[in-house]
Formats: sequence, structure tokens, C-alpha cells
Amino acid sequence: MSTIIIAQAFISTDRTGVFIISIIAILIVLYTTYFRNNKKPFTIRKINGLQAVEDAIGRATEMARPLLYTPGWGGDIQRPTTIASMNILSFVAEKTAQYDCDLVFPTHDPVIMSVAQEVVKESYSRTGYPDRYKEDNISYVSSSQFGYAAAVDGIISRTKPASIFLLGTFEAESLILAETGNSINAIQIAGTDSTIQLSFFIVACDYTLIGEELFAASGYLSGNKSILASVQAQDMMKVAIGLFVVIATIWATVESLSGNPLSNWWNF
Amino acid sequence: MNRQIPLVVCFSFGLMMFLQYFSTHTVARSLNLAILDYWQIIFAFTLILGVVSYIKVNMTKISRGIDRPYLIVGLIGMISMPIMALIWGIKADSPFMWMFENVQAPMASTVFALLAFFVASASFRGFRARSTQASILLGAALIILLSRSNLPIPYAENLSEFADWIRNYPSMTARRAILIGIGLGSLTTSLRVLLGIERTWLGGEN
Amino acid sequence: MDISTIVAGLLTLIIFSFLYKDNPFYKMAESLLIGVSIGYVLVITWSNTLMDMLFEPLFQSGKLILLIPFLLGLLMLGRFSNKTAALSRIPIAVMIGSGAGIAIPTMLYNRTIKQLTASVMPLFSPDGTFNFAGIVVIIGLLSTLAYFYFSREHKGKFGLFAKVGTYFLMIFFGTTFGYTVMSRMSTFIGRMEFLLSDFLKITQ
Amino acid sequence: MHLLPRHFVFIGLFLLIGITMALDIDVDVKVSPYTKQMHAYIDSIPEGSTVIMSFDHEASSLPEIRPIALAMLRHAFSKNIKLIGVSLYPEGTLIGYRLMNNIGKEYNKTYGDDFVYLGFRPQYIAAILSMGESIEKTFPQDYLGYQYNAIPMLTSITNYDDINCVISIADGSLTTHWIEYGGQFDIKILGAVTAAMVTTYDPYLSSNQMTAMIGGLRGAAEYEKLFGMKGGGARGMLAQSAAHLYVIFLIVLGNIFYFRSRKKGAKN
Repeated sequence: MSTIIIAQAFISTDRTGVFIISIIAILIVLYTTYFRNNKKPFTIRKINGLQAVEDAIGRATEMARPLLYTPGWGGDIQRPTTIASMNILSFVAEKTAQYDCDLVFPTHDPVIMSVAQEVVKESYSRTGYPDRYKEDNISYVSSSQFGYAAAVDGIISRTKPASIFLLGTFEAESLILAETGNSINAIQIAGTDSTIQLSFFIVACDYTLIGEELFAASGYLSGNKSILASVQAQDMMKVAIGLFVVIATIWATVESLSGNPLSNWWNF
Repeated sequence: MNRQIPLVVCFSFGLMMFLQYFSTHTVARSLNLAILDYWQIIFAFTLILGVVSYIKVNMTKISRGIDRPYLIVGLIGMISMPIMALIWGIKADSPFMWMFENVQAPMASTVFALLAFFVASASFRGFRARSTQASILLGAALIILLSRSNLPIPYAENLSEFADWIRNYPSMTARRAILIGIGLGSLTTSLRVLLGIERTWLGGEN
Repeated sequence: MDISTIVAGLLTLIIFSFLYKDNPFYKMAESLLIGVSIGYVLVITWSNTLMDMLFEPLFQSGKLILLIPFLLGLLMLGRFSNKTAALSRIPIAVMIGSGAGIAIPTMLYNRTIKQLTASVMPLFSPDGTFNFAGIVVIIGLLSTLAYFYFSREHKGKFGLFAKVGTYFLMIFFGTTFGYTVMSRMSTFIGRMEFLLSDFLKITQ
Repeated sequence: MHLLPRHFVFIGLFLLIGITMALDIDVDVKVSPYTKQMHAYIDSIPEGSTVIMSFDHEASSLPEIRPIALAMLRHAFSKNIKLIGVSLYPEGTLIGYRLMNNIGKEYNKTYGDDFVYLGFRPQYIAAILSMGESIEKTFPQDYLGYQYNAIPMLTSITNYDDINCVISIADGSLTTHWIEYGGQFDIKILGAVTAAMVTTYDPYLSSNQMTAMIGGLRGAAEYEKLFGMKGGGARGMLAQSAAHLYVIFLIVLGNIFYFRSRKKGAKN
């Protein structure tokens, strides 16, 4: 009895709904990760732009110019988008290691810098070229938004990278980087969860990953089973969301037409 | 061992933060605050790593003679800020804040203002009605811009109402769907991190 | 004119010179901007975080619990040597782990549940008027979600529906572009106001 | 001098804005419902209530932010609302202090009694959450170094429960964090943001997670009109309209070139 009271005191009532949905969502992810995938391999639809990733790395190699990868000014390491970007970075670094192409990674956040150094270094050793890893290429530039923008801009206009990856959380600096990249004719692959910057990336870059595609991209590129399982879980949740919206809308419409006040059960 | 300890730490802190979200208990609230303070403090220490990396990278370039005079100016700028702060403090009218207000801020806002030009060149170059999708993008942008130009044209009122309608319904709903997708993607990514399936940040997949 | 305005004005003009092309003056200004902004963040973080949040309460008020973040911070500095670099994984684990932990419920609630429930509305009002905007919202939401559905190729009827989703996406991108143009132009106008009235004194 | 097409685009913009700004002609703006809603809300705040004004922007966006912030400050001070200034970006700190101080003086307000500036806290999420527990713990001292409990207007303020609303003056996504994390404490969030951010916040406005919002230089001009004064917003309106028409012209011109070259391509 007392444990129940303590438990009740510990869980605030207004968030019970979120708690239950969180648990359901977690169970779905666990289900697709540990049970479902063993039975049937999961394939993912074609994502525009991802076929271009290898071409972009190949192009940099052929032209003997560096490849620039930057995660934007808007994120920090606690942000899931940054983790997704690190995933893609790991894939890109494996390729640049194999092709012996310079990978330049400027960032505004020292913690991201540290993690990226770790990620790239491991990718280089995993592919068997630890000596090709250059720590100085993964550098902290400035935490100020336009200090960062000016720095990356400078790197782009002076080292003239053949390919530019803009993957992460971007804010206003997005178009400065994308237009400068354009002026030196780099192939640009962008992807972000910052919705307003997407419009600029779509106009100025060759390929753009929109929101959730960024999360799916790492699974698509690496073929990593656990990421693919997550994507599958996301899809299952999307179906649930679609059904919820349809049912709730019909319910609301019937209620409205019958002249009753709306029950609003869908607001929790 | 190198991987086990961080994974355990990651899981325990993650679980704590997850659970505290649902609790109004004082223990949970203060735990939340404490961990958020840890973020700031760890960030502050890591900034030292960042600054050292900046100095190192620039020193290497200077010793190789690449862009020497420019980089020296940058280094002097960087070092002079803490020195000024130490001598005169950082209150509103100190030399440190003078540098901020008259050197850093105007340059940063001008770099920002460059965007107006890049917007113009991107409009000229990138905004082509190549496909149905591109035409819709272009049409929506034109309607919004026209409606916000204070033009003395007939139906300006209706145009502006139509622009608001676009912003409030079709545009808003698309953004909502993007947000929902990002929410789901973030959710599963975070969960993989907690469970230790996602280990890229540790450098490896195994 | 005071020295502050002259310095700010000249630096403003130098940055604008990048529009023609990269040049020595711009390189100088860019490097200065990066250096000064790093110095600035360093000082601000030192005084607001390390002094106010760590050293003063720890060493002056004796809040020993702060030894934990202090230690975590020091472990981060382990990266200076290859031998101790692996230690930095612990503070990183704290940040990534707690960030992920808090992200699960907040992302789910704010980005998903709230957005979802706000889309639900009756398609007819009690007097029988059809809610056109309501159906646009529902179709837009479902078709855009269909675009983000990865389990199936975009072919056939489903592909068509997902394509409708891309149209909604394009409307959003166009609208955002329009608003952002406004914003960027405003920034430039603000900068010009400084140049014309404070620096060059052409206008009032 | 070797000029590229984009240089002509740049020169055109420079001349256009320079000339329209020198002209100083008033443009009559129509006040949007969004701005009316914002104005009505601030108008309805009872005298003597306390409002947090958060300067969540960098120095770079000051040109656009300044007129918006000034309009908000003037309205709040004229309504005898007490203001607590904070900043979640280091760069907004001094700017917020200067703006608040200047407008405070304009309305004969006393520092410490009518308004106070607490300054900056790093890690915005942490700062927002921790102010929900205790503002004093988050800011033991104000910007000028006075102890929290020595400031008269703060003695009755513990956390968001004693605050009417938060006005986030932002050039980026920081207001999102106010909504997402501050919202947990049932505090009303108002946004005074750059035009670029407007569409980002629409869903929050429509789901009532955000109470009201004004956007951009135009929003400032509209607000100035409701409030009955001419400020930076109104002064920039002619140039603003001209800039929009210029961008429209460029888009149309770009498409004429595009269709011409396509026709030619088809003929050959």
C-alpha cells in the first residue's frame, strides 16, 4: 500500500499520458529491434541524395581536394540529430579513409569536436588506415554563430572542397555556407531538422535530407540492423498516428454534427 | 572496460533523466537541476580543449607560413580578450565589452547581413520552375513576398488573407508532419543510445 | 565621430567587400572575428559557469557535491594525452545519456503528441458548414507522413499520396523562404541604417 | 574589375536599399491579426505584474531585433509592468541590458524597483528548467552584481508561479525551448521573433503552446502603429517593400533565362 502512495507521489498526474505513450513507444522499438528483425529482413525505401554520398566522396578523391563535413551551429551533443549526424560521419570517414581523401570537420562546439575526433579516428583504424587520420582536421572554430559561419566560409573559399556535407542542426548560417559552397561548384549534400533552413538547402544544395530522412539515412548507408529496426518502429508509430488522427477526426465530426459539446478525449 | 563503464554511465544518467520528467517530487527536481548543471560545467572544461585546438591548428599553419599575418591577428584577438577581462573586468563599459560592441558585434551582424545578398543570388539562380514541386515552392514564396510588400494594388487585402491562410493551414500542417517525423526519429535514436545499441559516439559499432 | 563608430563602420565595409571577392582585408577581419569571438566565449564561460557555478560554491561555500561535476570536467581534459583520452568518454557519456533520457519524453510530447492532437478538429460545424481548412490540414498531415514512410517504395496509389505530401512540403518551404527573405532584408536594412546614418551621416 | 552575374545582383540590391532608405517615405502598413493579438495580450496584463523578457538572440541579428525589442519594452513600461531581463545567449546579454536601461530611463523607471537585469546563464535548457524551480538559484546575483534578495522587486518572486508571462525575443529556435521546457511549468510564452522564425512557431501558436507572437521588422512597424509612435520598424518599411519586389523580380528574371535556354536546348 505504502509503495503505491510513494509511486503516486513520484509520478505527477498530468504526465501519466505521456508516460504511458513513452512506454508503448519504447516497447515498439524493442520489439522491432530484438524480435521482428530476426524473422524478416527490413528494407528501406530509396532516399534521394543518399546514392550521391559515395559519388561525392569519389569526386573529392578524383579531384584531390578535401571533403568538408560540418554539423551546423544549432546543435549540441545532447541533441539526437547530432548523434544521427555522427552516425553518418562514421560512414563517410570510413570511405575517406579507404580512398585517402582529406576529411575536414569544423564545429562550433568543443564537445562535438571531441566526439567527432573519436568517431573519425575509430573509423580510420577500423578500415586499417589509422595513419591517415589527422586530428587537426577536426577542429573547433568559434561558438559564435557568425564567427563559425565566417570560419567555415573561409575554409570553403580557400581549400575549395570538392564535396560538402551539411548534416545536423543549422540556423541562419545555412545559406551563407550553401551559397559559398555553390560559388566554388562543390557538390553539396545537406540534411537538417531545422525546418526553416530546409527551404534554403532545397534551393541551394544538390541533395537535401528532410527532417526524419536524416535519421533514416544512417541506417540506409550503413545497413546497420539496429538503426533499420528503429526506422521500422518509427513507421509503425506513424501508422498509429495516422489511424489516431482519422478516428479522432471522425469522432469529432460526428459529435459536432449531433450538436453535442466536443469530448476532446484526443487532447491529453 | 573502455566501453563498458561509459555505457553504464550513459544508461544510468539517461534512465534518471527519463524518470525525473514524470515526477514532481523534490528529489527528482533537484536531481534534474544538478545534472543540468553538470552539462554546463563539463561544457566549460571542454571549451578549454576547443581553444587549445584552435591555437594548435593556427600555430601549425603559422609555422608553415600559411596566411601568417591574418592568423596572427586572430590569435592576438583571442588572447587579448581574456587579458582585458582580467585587468578591467567585463562590466558594461569595460574595454572587453567595447571590443564586443564595436568589433565583434558589427562584424557578426554584417556577416549576417551578407545573407540578404545570398538570398538574392539564390533567388536568381536556384528558384527555377523545373518541376511541379519546384513551381509550387516558387508560387508560395511569391505569394508571401507580394502580400508583405505593402503594394497599393487591387485585392491587396485578399492577397494578404490568402497568404495568411497558406501559412496557417497547408504550410503549418506540412511543418507539423516534419516535426512529428523528427520527434519519432529523435525518440528512437535516444532510445538506442540509452540501451547501448547506438555506440557511434564511443567511436565504434561493437 | 567617435572612435567606436569608425572602427565598427570600417569593419562593416570590410566584411561587405567579401561580396566582390575574398581579399586580404576580409581575411584579416574574418580571422579577427573568429579570434575575438572565441576569446569572448572563453571569458563569459569562465565567469558565468566555472566561477559562479563551480569554484565559488565549491571552494568558498564548501558545496562538496560539486566535486562530481568538477571531476567530470577534469576527466574531459584527459584528452590532452593519448593515454588518458579514454577517460573523457565518461563525461561525454553523462551528457549524451542524460540528453537522450530527457529527449525521449520531451520530443515525444512536444514534437509528436502535441502536434498530433492539435490537428484534430470537426470537419463540419454543428450548423453543417464544411470546414475546408480542417480537411486540408488532415490531408496535408497524412500525406506528408506518408512521404516520410520508409517501409514502402513510393509507387502506385501510395506513391501518389506521398507525392501530394511533397506538394505540401513545397508550400511550407516556399512560405518559409518568403518569410526568411523578409528577415534577411531587414537585417541588411538595419546594417545600412547604421552605415548611412551613424557612420557616413548621409541620412538622419 | 571582372564582374559576374551575381555581382550585378549584389550591386542592384545595394543601390536599391541605399536609395530607398535615403528617401524616408512613410508606408502605411496594415496591422495583422497576429500583432493585434500580441498587443491585446500585453495590454491586458494587470499593472504591477512581473514579466520576464528574455533576450535570446545574438549580436548579429540586432538590426532586425532592435525595433521589435524596443516596441515591446516601450509598451510594457508604459503599462507599468515590472520587467525581469535575462539572456540565454552570451551575446544578447549586454544588448538586452542596454536596451532595457535606455527605455527604462525614457519612462523614468528605477532599476531594482521597476526592472532588473539578471544577465546570462549558459546552457539554455538548463537555465529555463532551473528558473522553474527557483529564479534565485539560477541567478544568485543580477547583471550588476547585486544579491538577488537585495533587489526590492525580486523579494516576492520565487519562480514562474509569480510571473505573468515570458516574452522571448529571439532570432533562432530558442523560443522553442521556452515553449517545450518552460511550458512544463504552465507559464505563458510570447514570442517577439525575426520574420524568418515566424513559420517555425506557427504550429505552437495554433496549438496554444505559445500565447502570441510578432515577427520581423514588419511586425515591429505594425506594433508601432498600434502603440502610436514611429520607430525603426516604420522607417525601414519602404526599403523592405522594395527589397521584396527586387527578390520577386530576380526570381522572375531567373525563370525567363531558364525557359529561354530550355527552348533553345529543345530546338538544337
